[in-house]
This record gives sequence, structure tokens and C-alpha cells, in this order.
Amino acid sequence: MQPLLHLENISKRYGSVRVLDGIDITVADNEFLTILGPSGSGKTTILRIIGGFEGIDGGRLMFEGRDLASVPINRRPFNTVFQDYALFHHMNVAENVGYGLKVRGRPKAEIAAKVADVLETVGLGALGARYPAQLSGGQRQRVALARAIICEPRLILLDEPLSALDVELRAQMQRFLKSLQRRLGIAFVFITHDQEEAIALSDRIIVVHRGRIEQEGAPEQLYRRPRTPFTAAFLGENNLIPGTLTSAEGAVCQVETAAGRLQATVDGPVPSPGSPVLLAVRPEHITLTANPAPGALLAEVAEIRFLGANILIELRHPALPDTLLKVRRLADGGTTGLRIGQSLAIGWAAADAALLAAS
Amino acid sequence: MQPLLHLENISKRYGSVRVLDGIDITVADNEFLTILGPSGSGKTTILRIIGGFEGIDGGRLMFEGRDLASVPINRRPFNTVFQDYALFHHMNVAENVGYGLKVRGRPKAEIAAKVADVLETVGLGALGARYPAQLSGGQRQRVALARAIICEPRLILLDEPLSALDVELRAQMQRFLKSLQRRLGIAFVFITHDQEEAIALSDRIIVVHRGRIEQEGAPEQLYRRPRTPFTAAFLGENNLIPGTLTSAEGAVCQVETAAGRLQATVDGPVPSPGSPVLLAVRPEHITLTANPAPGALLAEVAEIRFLGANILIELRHPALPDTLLKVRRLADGGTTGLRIGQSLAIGWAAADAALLAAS
Amino acid sequence: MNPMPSSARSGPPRRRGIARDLLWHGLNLGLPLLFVVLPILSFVLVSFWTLKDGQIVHVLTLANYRAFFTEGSYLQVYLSTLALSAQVTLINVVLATAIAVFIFRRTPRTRFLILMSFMLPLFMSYIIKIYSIRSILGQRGLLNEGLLALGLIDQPIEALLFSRTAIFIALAVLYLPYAILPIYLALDRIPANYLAASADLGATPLQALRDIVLPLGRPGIAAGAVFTFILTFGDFVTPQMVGGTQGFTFGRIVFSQFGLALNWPLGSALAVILLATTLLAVALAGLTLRREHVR
Amino acid sequence: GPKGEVRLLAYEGYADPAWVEEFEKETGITVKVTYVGGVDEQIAKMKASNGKDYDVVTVDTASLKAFADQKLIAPIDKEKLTSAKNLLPDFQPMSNATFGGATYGVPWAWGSLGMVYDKKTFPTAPDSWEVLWDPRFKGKVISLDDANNDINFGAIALGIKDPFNLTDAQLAQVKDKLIALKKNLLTYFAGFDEGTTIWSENDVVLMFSMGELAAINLQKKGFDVGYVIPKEGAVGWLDNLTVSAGTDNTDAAYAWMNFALQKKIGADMAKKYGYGATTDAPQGMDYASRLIWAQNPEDYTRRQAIWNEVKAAN
Amino acid sequence: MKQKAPLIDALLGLIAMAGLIALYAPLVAVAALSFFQILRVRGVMGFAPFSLEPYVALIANGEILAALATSLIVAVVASLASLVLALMFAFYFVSARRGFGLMMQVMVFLPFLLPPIITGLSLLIAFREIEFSRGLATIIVGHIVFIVPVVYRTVLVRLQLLGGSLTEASLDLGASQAQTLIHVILPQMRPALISGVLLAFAISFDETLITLFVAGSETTLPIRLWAMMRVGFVPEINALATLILVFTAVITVAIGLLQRSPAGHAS
Ligand SMILES: Nc1ncnc2c1ncn2[C@@H]1O[C@H](COP(=O)(O)OP(=O)(O)OP(=O)(O)O)[C@@H](O)[C@H]1O
Ligand SMILES: Nc1ncnc2c1ncn2[C@@H]1O[C@H](COP(=O)(O)OP(=O)(O)OP(=O)(O)O)[C@@H](O)[C@H]1O
Ligand SMILES: NCCCCNCCCN
Ligand SMILES: [Mg+2]
Ligand SMILES: [Mg+2]
Repeated sequence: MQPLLHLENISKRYGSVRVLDGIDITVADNEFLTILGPSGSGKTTILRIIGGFEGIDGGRLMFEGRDLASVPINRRPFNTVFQDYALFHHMNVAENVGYGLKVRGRPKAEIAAKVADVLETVGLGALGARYPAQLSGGQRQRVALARAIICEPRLILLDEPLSALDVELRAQMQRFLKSLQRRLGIAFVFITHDQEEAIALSDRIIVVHRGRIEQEGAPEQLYRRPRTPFTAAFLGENNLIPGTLTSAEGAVCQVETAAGRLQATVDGPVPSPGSPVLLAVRPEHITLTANPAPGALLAEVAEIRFLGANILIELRHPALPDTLLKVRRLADGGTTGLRIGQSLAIGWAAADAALLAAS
Repeated sequence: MQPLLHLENISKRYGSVRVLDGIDITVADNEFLTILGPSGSGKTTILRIIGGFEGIDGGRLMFEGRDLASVPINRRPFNTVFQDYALFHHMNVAENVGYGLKVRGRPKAEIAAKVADVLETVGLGALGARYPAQLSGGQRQRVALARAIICEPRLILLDEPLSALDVELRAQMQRFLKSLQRRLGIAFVFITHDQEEAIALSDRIIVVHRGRIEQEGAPEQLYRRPRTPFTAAFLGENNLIPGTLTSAEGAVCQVETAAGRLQATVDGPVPSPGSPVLLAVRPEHITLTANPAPGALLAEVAEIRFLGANILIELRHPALPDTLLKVRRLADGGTTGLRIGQSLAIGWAAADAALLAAS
Repeated sequence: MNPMPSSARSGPPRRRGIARDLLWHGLNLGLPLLFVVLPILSFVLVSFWTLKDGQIVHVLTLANYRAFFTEGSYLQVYLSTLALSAQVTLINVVLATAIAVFIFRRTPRTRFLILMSFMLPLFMSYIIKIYSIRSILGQRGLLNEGLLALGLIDQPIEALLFSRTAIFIALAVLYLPYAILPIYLALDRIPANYLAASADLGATPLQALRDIVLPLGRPGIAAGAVFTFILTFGDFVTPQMVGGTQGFTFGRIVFSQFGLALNWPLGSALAVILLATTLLAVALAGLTLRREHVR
Repeated sequence: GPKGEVRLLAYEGYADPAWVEEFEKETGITVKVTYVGGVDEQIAKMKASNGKDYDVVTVDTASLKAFADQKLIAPIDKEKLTSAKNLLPDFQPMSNATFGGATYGVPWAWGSLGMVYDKKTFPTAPDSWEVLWDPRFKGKVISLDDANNDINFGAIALGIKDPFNLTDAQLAQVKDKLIALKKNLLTYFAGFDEGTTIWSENDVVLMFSMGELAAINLQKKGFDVGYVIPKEGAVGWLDNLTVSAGTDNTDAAYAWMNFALQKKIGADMAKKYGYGATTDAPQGMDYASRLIWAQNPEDYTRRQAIWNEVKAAN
Repeated sequence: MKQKAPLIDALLGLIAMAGLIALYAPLVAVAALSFFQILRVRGVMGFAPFSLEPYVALIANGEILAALATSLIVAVVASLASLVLALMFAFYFVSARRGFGLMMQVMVFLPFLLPPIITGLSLLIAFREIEFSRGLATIIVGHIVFIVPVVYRTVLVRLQLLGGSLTEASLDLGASQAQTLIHVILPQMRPALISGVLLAFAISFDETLITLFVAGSETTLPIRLWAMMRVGFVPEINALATLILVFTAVITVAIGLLQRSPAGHAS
């Protein structure tokens, strides 16, 4: 099936700075695609290219098989929620939200009704007459969101649309976006820094790093099977332990590390023995035991941080002085006995430790 | 001891809209204070009042016992990171960051050295010559942060300073802020929407709701012992079950709910029997059992959401059709057997269920 | 960044028919070409001809330009006019900037009205205003008579009129509004939170003025300076009317060549020199704007 | 212009609304007047449009030749000028306006460029232009600003007999004389009114004037001034009605000229504006014989250059 | 928010006040003289008693009123046309390739940079060459040519400071370029547009030297005044100038009140 949108080998430069390099992305109809990446990696630039706000220095942008090069911004069936909102400060909230309908010549009554409806949805029912300068940051963000969705475009581009919202509102908006996706069959290209959000909402995640695509896939797949150290470290927390591959038996490998010989599972081709590798273990996969079996990995509790629903325990292994091993536990009382300085045995299932080629 | 800053009974109105009402806040020397609250609750307004950008309609603002009313903005020993950054677009990054030193008449060489230093710290070492228009959203935010901290003020006001940063950078900046606090003895007033962040960073959190202070306290205390339904629901996730108090034995109360008689622990004075109450249980405190004991609370799995390190399980109880019960588990493989539609016994320790007076 | 994205720069793509493109360029380059350049071009040509016995000699020569440097007092008058305009421009830009900043610091509600009160004097004919200025400042003018009547002086002050100073004052007064408007309009676009941020960083109001307001007002200040310089450099009526024996300026010399003197070639050459001067002024103003980084 | 229209290029006072109204009623021809402030503008405007914008132009005798040489005005068709008979005998020959065998203008209004003096300072009228150079009156003298007439005036003040055909040496002499006058001047002025206005607002006692009207206006304003033609003489100016070379409506042009040359119109002009009419002996203007009637000078271009240097001199 | 700076404000206020006094003194004198004419008795200054005579005379002075009407028509048409053209040129400058933009800009600026006599004569000759008869239309064209640079500069300064993100947002929401212009860009430029058109009007209303040449037999007020200078202004000129000023003030205040922006329309 033809993708809705296809970015083919896009590259983009600002002066001598190359910000995008061979970007290839497809967006399927009704898909919720998230672009994830560090600050400055090129996410906004990708969005702006799709929206038509930036030209490209190489590659093509295809929409349903048509090249978008000659399609002006206002003819692209996309709408954007800008990172800086870009609200019209001389129009009130209702006028901002209704603008897309107004320029399409819809009747006033219809616009008023739809605006009221959408404002209700984003929880700003009472603020239609306010001007942007009279709103809080989060309220502005919601206006920007309302303004983009009212036209029910084929594709919505969202640049961190929920970053200024509190958890509750955020959850509510997330539900709203998902329902929108389901109800209207709209596709979303979404930028967020919130990984839980990315994982919870997305059908697919694309990890961008320094203007290149690092890895892409379904959220769980990406989380569970990162293929590069960057993805492993960037998407969710990870403990990365460097070592050398000594031997492999099927997918299960032996790795020689400073802390001793450890086991890991490789996804894909097995590196040749002797090559430098990284062993990645998620904090939630590490088990802690107070009474170590002989030969167990021993580490010392360096910090215990309460995070709300979770507790983060940081441990120091004498042979790994530069890295704190992070362990996550549910804050359900199961960790009450822990004390800083305490020595614990740590372990994980070989299946939970991923082997990555060191870059 | 005299607080560093004291907001005494501040109120503020915009036209006929009252946005702050009897706000009383103290900030101690070297304290990290976070203001938490829904969008539009008045957080930014509080910060702007402290900074001197907004007048007040009632109350006083005292700094080390002196009334700040007559102290102009530029004489207040505070610096602000604005929610919209407010970078000077006609100055490059280095000039923006060095501005506070420049107006203090510091020698050029000193400014250059400090700027380089601070830029390094926020990870923008190479971008000093760029202009704000040439930066990504997150980079701009870091410039704003660098610009505020370079003067090493007594108090830094930060309005969601990390919201545009990715997890890794965010963790790094958090560490940086904490170290700053420790190293320089600076106090912070911090606004964030990220609750983990609030909990992890703050010495104290103030929850604001509709222009009033809802509750304040140390992060863990607030998380574990919310005193109002609002705080319970807003800070972290909670399952709130309405009911009627039937009897109390010490702090342990019996509550009659649609789902049957449930136990909860009250913090503070016990409401009189017969009064409507809410029972609040954190998702991480709910236990799930596949083989229910007789009389156990049975619920059906409605959704299982992978969140990365955690898994969120939503359950529906026949007697509570409007609310999904949320349960959080570590994504450590312990929930692999769960299936949607499955019926499970749910339970919690009485100590983990908080009793709140219904509002 | 451009308010209007376009296809021409490395901006975003935009569909526009070739016909529309041609029309757009045609309007913007064609209209000025037709109504401005073509008519004026003939004068440039004329400036290379000469006059002999009252008749134009159609032979290309630089004689008129040479005359400017060597004959009569053209160069001297040119230089003194240049100095005069430069002085008026300088003082007016300073005053207009101060006034624009003053307006900018009022509340948004009152700004427009104050601005307009500075523009209103433009609606009285400048000839009438010059007459009025003269009847105020004359030796027997309203000011002197008033001061005499009040007993504040016992001899009329003589020096108010018919001097270089008088020209200076009259030009400054007549052209002040032209400088205020563009400067104010530039200030008006300064985001409010920039001022908040600079104050927050410890800048005194004066420093905020130096670092934020004036740099961001620079395009307006440049425009105001260009307006003032050009208008005063070309105006010969005002100097003539209030300047006494000092009121002779370059514009007047140019003008005089087109009357009974019938020396269009010399007049055109002098006009070309005047044009070169004003163009240079515009270019200079443009240079100060080079480092403009718009949001 | 359209047939039923006559377009005048005139000075203030040469197309009084009352006359226009009467003319329009009489002939059915509409009058469109364009006023100019001086001969320089007039000739520039005429030259650039080849005279096509106007039918009747008033030109003084000193510039007639320039207009004719540039082919901006056409010879008068005396047949059509039925009102010529109304002219005073002195003006009948139109000799000032005749060169190369053709007559280009009909005399219409005249006056002199005499001296205005303050009667308090000068109980008896000064009899020589030299008084303008008298250091005692430094800063109390004002002078007309007109390239050609100022040079005429300087020549007359120097006692040069033919001020319209100056040799190089004479021109140099005149230039120095005029530069010397600058030291005494409060300012130059450009029109009747400027002269009188400046006089009335400043301490001025002597004026090389633009004409009788200056004195008349000052007297009306309550100043005790006199008007004198000094012994050296003074320029007499004579403005002529001419037909534009670009006209396509000759009949209307002549209709206006014939109308304007009626005695009653001349009398009305003299009364309202203080100009001497050419159809009626003007009151009090009994010095016509002492005037040196303006003629085309030897070289306008030259004179302009010299005048510019005078004005630029410090 | 505004940083308090009493000293600076006092200084600026002083300058502004001095500026206003200097600007208005000639105006006030004219207005006063329209009611109280100066009367000198043997050179000593005095004033005639209050009189509305100049105003009465003005009503009867058809010639001046006709000139006024011509000036008004010319100024209205020329200033509106100039605004439209100036906007077009400004957009061209910010959107076209730099070289084209500069080319256009130099051309547009020429008439403003040259002595008016050259502009006037060159237009007159051009009109003659294409046999376009001089009249209202040529005056208007002459004025437009001269005014456009001023309005263009004023508009451009504002346009360049506008920034692109709102335009992008508008286009993104499906607005055409024209709709974006009308609904987003022009409202943002409103102060520049209003003051630009007022400035244009004022310049046109007072333009003398170019008009002198491009006028046929139409007479505008400044031309009338220019010619009148020779023999002196009639007293009704003061009355007229005063009335124009009062009308302009009233209109300006009305616009100013309509201009009121929404509260806090700050950034
Ligand atoms: N100028 C104004 N006029 C009227 N109401 C205003 C004005 N400025 C802010 N408000 C209102 O005041 C309330 C508090 O705003 P504030 O910006 O302090 O909220 P906030 O807590 O920072 O929200 P957010 O998390 O969304 O940034 C909001 O409801 C907002 O709409
Ligand atoms: N006009 C410009 N000139 C030069 N470099 C630019 C320009 N605009 C952006 N950049 C650079 O391009 C890179 C990508 O920017 P982009 O805005 O796409 O990042 P991002 O992934 O959206 O980051 P963030 O998460 O911080 O918003 C950044 O390093 C930025 O500094
Ligand atoms: N207002 C009529 C006066 C005409 C004077 N003409 C004199 C011409 C001098 N160049
Ligand atoms: Mg971005
Ligand atoms: Mg806020």
C-alpha cells in the first residue's frame, strides 16, 4: 500500500551546518508516528519541511504519490501545532481557533458551533473571548492545538504539543488525540520529549540523532530491542556496561567486562568474538538480593531516589567506578529496607541483557 | 530563622478575573521550592510577581525582611528563566548569556571566560556565535537557563525551564541545577509539570489550584499523605473511590463504597461517621491476584499499557462503571501472563489507602 | 525571516504560475522603471551636454561636472549645505529618538494619540508655518514683542532670525515629525518580555535603552535619519526664507539653472550630484543595518 | 484644451475672480488659471511642456526674448487683437515686445523696482541708491532676490547707463557691488509680500523693493513709509500678455486678451493690486519717464551664475 | 511591565514637551492670528479685536475652496494608492531575490532622492511625450511617485520586524496569501499603515514643487499659497489652516480611539 506521506532521502543544510542527512520516513494513513531525539537533532526541521515552511537541499517529499515540491503551504492538507504556538495575538481565542474555517469560507454559525465544540474539548470553553496575551502558557498551547485540529486535516504535525501541560491535562489530551486519530482517521506526526508519552501514544517511533535516523520501530520493540547504544540510552533508561565478546552460543553471548564475565542476548547477527560490545540492562530488569550467592555481582547502594510511583536505586560497582548502575523498583514498600552503603547482589536474566556493538 | 523570601497573603486580579487569592509562600535560603499546579492555576503569575514584572492587588513581598515593593526589577537579586525564553534576537548566544555580567560592568575577559564556562555546562559550548533564530527549541531553553544562572543570584525563578529538553539532557540539567544549589547556596523557585522532576528535585512542593495554595510539604510527604482530593489526584496518579465513612478505629476507617466495604487510613482528624469521603489508592500499591480469596474485590482487565519501565493496567469494577482502576507494575516480566478481559482480585494494605474528606 | 515565504529565496516551495511570476516582477520592477527611471534618465543624459550661447550642445562631456568642482561657488555651497543637513539630521535623530522612546514608554492606550500629536503639525502648510515662525521670531515678532511687553527684555533680541542658526532651528522643527514616526514604529515592535528580561538580568533602564531599545529601533532610526537628511538637503525654500544672507543652499542653485538661466545641462549635472549624495546617505544608513537578525 | 476654455498662466492678481466671472458670462468660455510664483518656474514649466498646457501667458519684457527664442510663445496676430486700441499711446507701439520683426506681447501691467524707506528715519526721501550701502543702516536693509533685476539694480546703482548689456568688467564691478551690499542686508526676499512682511516684523528702514505694492501694503498695515525712484533711476517692469506657442485654441486666447485690455479692467487692477495699467494713466505713478524699462539682458545664464556667486559669498 | 525610571522619563518628557512646544508654536500663532489680526499703528504692534471675519471670507472665497477640494481629492487618492503600492513594494523586497529587491528599492527611492524640480520636470516631459494631458491625474501620479518612498520605508521597517511564524501559521491553516495578508499581516501592521497613510496624506496635501510642474490648469492649495506669496496671503488663509488642523485633529483622535487594542496586546 502506498504510504500517505513519504520523505525520500531528505537532506537540509543551514549555511554550512548540515542538519538533516538522508532522512527517509514514511507515514501510513491513520498512523501515529513519533519523532524522538535529543535537542537539536533536527526534529522540528523535519516537521517544518513536511509543513512546507522550509525548503530542502536534497530528496523528495511525496504525498499519496504526488511530489509536494510545488504544493504551497496553504494547499497541503496538513495542520501544524507550532513549538512556539504562533497564535495570532490580535485575534481572540475563538477567532484564532476558527481561523482555518473562516479562510475556507464556512458559514459563521457553523464556525461558531465548531469552535465552541473544540474549545470545550481542550478545556477552554469559557475563554473564547480572551486574547492570547491573557492566557497562561498551557492555555496557549491548548489554543494552538484546537486551532490545528478544527480543520480535520489528513495529517497533523505536532511539535511538543503537550509539553506545557500538567500530567492530568496531558493524559486527557493524549486520550483526545488518540480518539481523534481513531475517529477521523487522521495521521499524526508527533514530536515529544516525554518517553512515556511517546511509548503510550505511538504506533511507531523514529529515533533521530544528529540529523540521521538512528532506529525506528514499534515502541515496545524499540524499547526492548534497541539496536544501537544511542537508542538504548536515549529511549528510556539503560545501564550500559562495556566489555569484549568472548563467545556466543546461539543468541546468548559471554561478555568479559571489568566486573567479570556476564551474559547477554544478541538481537540479529552475532559480532565476532573479541569485538568490543556494550551490554545493556534496563533498570527495571535488575534484581537485588540482600544475601548474595557466591560469585554474584556485588554493588553498593549509592543513592535511593523517590520518584513517586517508582524508586530509583543507584549502585556503585568497584570495577565500574564511572557508572552508577540504576535500578528501578515500584514504590510499593518493597524497598523499605534499603539503606545507602548497603551491599547487594545484583543480577538479571540473560534474555534481559541486550548485546550491542560498541560504536 | 528569617526566610529568604516571604510572599504574604498576596492577591492579584486581571480586570475582573481573580488569579491569585491569599497566597502565602516562604522560601528559605538555599531551598529548592517547586510550584506545582494545573495549567492556568497561577504559577507563572506568582513567579512574575516575585520577579517584579507584575504588581499585586493585596499582600506584601518581603525579601530578608525588607519589603520589595519599592525595589525595581533590576535591583532584585533574582534571575528568571522565562517560560517563553525571551531571548534577545539581536544578540548572539554568547551576548545573551553574558548580558547580565555586561550590565554589571564586568571586564570583557571575565565575561568571555564565564560565558564559555556556562555554555559548556549547558552543553552549548560550540554555539556561542549563533543567533537565537538559528537554534532549536531545546537549545533556546538552555540559553535562557545559562543567561539566568551566570549572575549567580540569590534566588532563581524558573518557569518550566526543562520542558523542551529530552530525558537525558533533562536529567543532566537537573543534576546541574541541584549542584548549583549546593555549590552556590542559591534558592530556587521552580515551576514544572513533570512530577517526577518535581519530586526528585524539590525540597518542598507547593500545590496551587485556582489561585490558592492547596497543600504544601516535602515531596514524599505530599505524595504519600495528600490531604485533599485535588492534591491526591494531581500529584502522581491515584485511584479515587467515593464512599461514606461508617466507622473508625484509630486512624483506620471503614468506608462503604459501591464496591463494598473497604478499609483506609486517615491522616489527621477523623471525619465524623456518615460523611462522604474519598478513598485514595496509588496504582503502585494495588496488588493483583489471579486466584481470588472469597470476598475479594474482583475487577476485569480493561487495558494493558506498556510505558517503558512500567506497565499500566486499567481495570473495570462492575460497581464503579465510571472509573478505571489504574494499577502500575514494573515492566520486569512479572505481568506477562495478563490478558485483557481477565478477572483479577485486587487489594491493598489499609495503610496504603488514604481517606480524604470529599470536597 | 520573511513575513512572506517565497520561492525565490531558499524558502519553502510555493506554486505560482509563470504568468503570475512575471506579473509580480513586472509590477514591482516595471512600474518604477516606467514612472521613475525612464523619465529621469533623460536628465542624466542632459547632464553630459553643455550650453553654448543659450543653446544646448548635444555632445557628451564632463564639463558640467568639472564646473561643479572648479567654477563659481558650487562646491562651497554644496559642502556647507551638506554640513547643515548633517547637523540637522544629527540633532533631529537624537530628539526624535528621545521622543519616540518617550512615547514608547507610555501605556499602550495613549501611545497612538501622543504619536499623532507629533504628526499633526504636518497638516499645516509648511509655507504658512515658515511665515508663522518668522512672525514669531522677528525682531518685532510675537516673541520679542511679548517679552518686551512683559518687561523681560528691554531690547528686542536680534539674533533669532536670518542666520544659519535660524535655518537650523526651522529645519529641525519642520522635519522632526518625519524622524519620529519611523523610529517609533520600530520601537513599537519590541517584545515586551525583552524589557522584562533585561531588567531581570540587572540592566538599569538606561542600559536597557542602550542594549535593547536602541539596537532594535535601529532600522527606524536609520529611516528617520535618511528622511531628515534628504528632505533638508533638498529644501531650499526654508533656508531662503529664514536664513537671511546665509540662506543660499545647493538645492537653490540646482533650481536656478532651470529658470531663465535655461542651463539644463548644468542643472542636471548638479542634480545628479545631489542624487549621488542622497544615495550615499541611504547606503550608509543601510550599512548600519547589515547585522540585522530578525526573529 | 477644449474649445470653450482658455487657460492662463499668470501671476497672482492677473486673473481676478470678478473678471473671470464676467468674462465667462460674456463669452461662454471657461477660464482656468494657473498661478506661478516667478518667472523661473514659469519658463521651466513652459519649456518642459512645450507650452501645450496654456493659451495665454503673462511674460515680462525682460524675458520675452527668452520665451520667444525657446519657441514657447507665438507672435501676436494684431488683426485679432481688437482691444489694442485701448492701450495708452506710450504702450501702443509694443516696441519692447518686438524683435526679429514680430511682436510677441501686449503690454498689460507695469511698475517699478523702486526704493521703500522709513519716513521716521528719513524725514526726506533718500535720493540715491547709495544709502543702501551706508554702514549706519547695517542690518536694516532688505533686498529683492532676483538674479536679473538685482544685476540691473547693481548696474544702475553704479551709474551704468545700459544695465542690460554689461561688459565682463562691468559685470565684475556689479558683482562686487552686490556682494558689498550683503554686509548691510538683513535678508533677501522673494515677493511683494515677503518684503512687506519682513519689514513689518523686523527693524527695517530701507528696501530695494519689488514695486509700488510693497509701499502700499506697508502703509495699509500702518507703517509710515515712502516710495521713491532714486536719482540713478530704477528698473521699470512691464508684463505682457502673450499667446502660448502650444495653444490649440487661439480664438479663446485672443478673447481673453481683448477682454483684459478693457479700460475698466485695467482700472480695477490698479485699484485692487496697485499695478500700473497700460490702458489708463495710473494715479501717482508719474515717474514712468525716469524708469529704465527692462529689456532682455546680454546673457541670462551668465547673470544667474554671477548672482549665485553673490548669494554664496560670505 | 515597565521598568520605572523617573529620571529618564522626566528627561524624555522634557524633550518631548520642548518638541511639542516648538512644533505647535507656529500652529498656535496661526490659529490665534485667524481670530485676532495683528494691527500696527505707526509700526507699533497691537491686535484687532476678536473677529471671525477671515472665516466668513473663507466661505466666500470660491477659488481657495476649489483649490482645497482639489488638494483633498489628490491627497486622498494619492495616499491610498501610495499605501497600496508601498505595501506591494515592501512585500516584494522581503520576498524577491535580494538583487531584484534592491533594484526596485533604488528605483522607487529615486524621486525622493532627487531635487523635486527634476522629478517634476521629468514627469512633465514624460507626460508630454506620451501626450497625456496634464490634470488631476498627472498631479496624482506625481504625488504618488514622491510619496511612495516615504510610505514604503515606513511600512518596510515594520514588515521586516514582523517575523515569519504568524504568516506560516496562517498559511498552514489553509489561508491563501491574500487572506494571510488581510487577516494576519495587515492587522499586525496596523499602526504603520494608519500612520503611513496619514503621513502620505500630509505630504501630498503640502506638496508644492513637483505639483508646480505636473499640474495643468488644476490648482492645489499649496500652489495657490506659493503664488500668493508674491502679493501676500489673504487673512482667510489663516482661517483655512486653522480649520484644516482642527479637522485633522478630530479625525486623528477618532482613529486613535478606534485603534484601541485589546488589553495586554503586549508581545
Ligand atoms: N492579562 C491577563 N488577563 C486576564 N487573565 C489573565 C491574564 N494573564 C493571565 N491570566 C489568567 O490568569 C490565570 C493564571 O495564569 P498563569 O500564567 O499564572 O498560569 P500558570 O499556572 O502559569 O499556567 P500554565 O501552566 O499553563 O503556564 C490563567 O487562567 C490565565 O488565563
Ligand atoms: N537558521 C538556522 N541556522 C543554523 N542552524 C540552525 C538554524 N535553525 C536550526 N538550526 C540548527 O539545526 C539543528 C536542528 O534544529 P531543530 O530545531 O530541528 O532541532 P530539534 O530536534 O527540534 O530540537 P529541540 O528538541 O531542541 O526543539 C539544531 O542544531 C539547530 O541549532
Ligand atoms: N504680481 C505681478 C508682478 C509681476 C512682476 N513681474 C516682474 C518680473 C520680474 N522678473
Ligand atoms: Mg524543536
Ligand atoms: Mg505558566
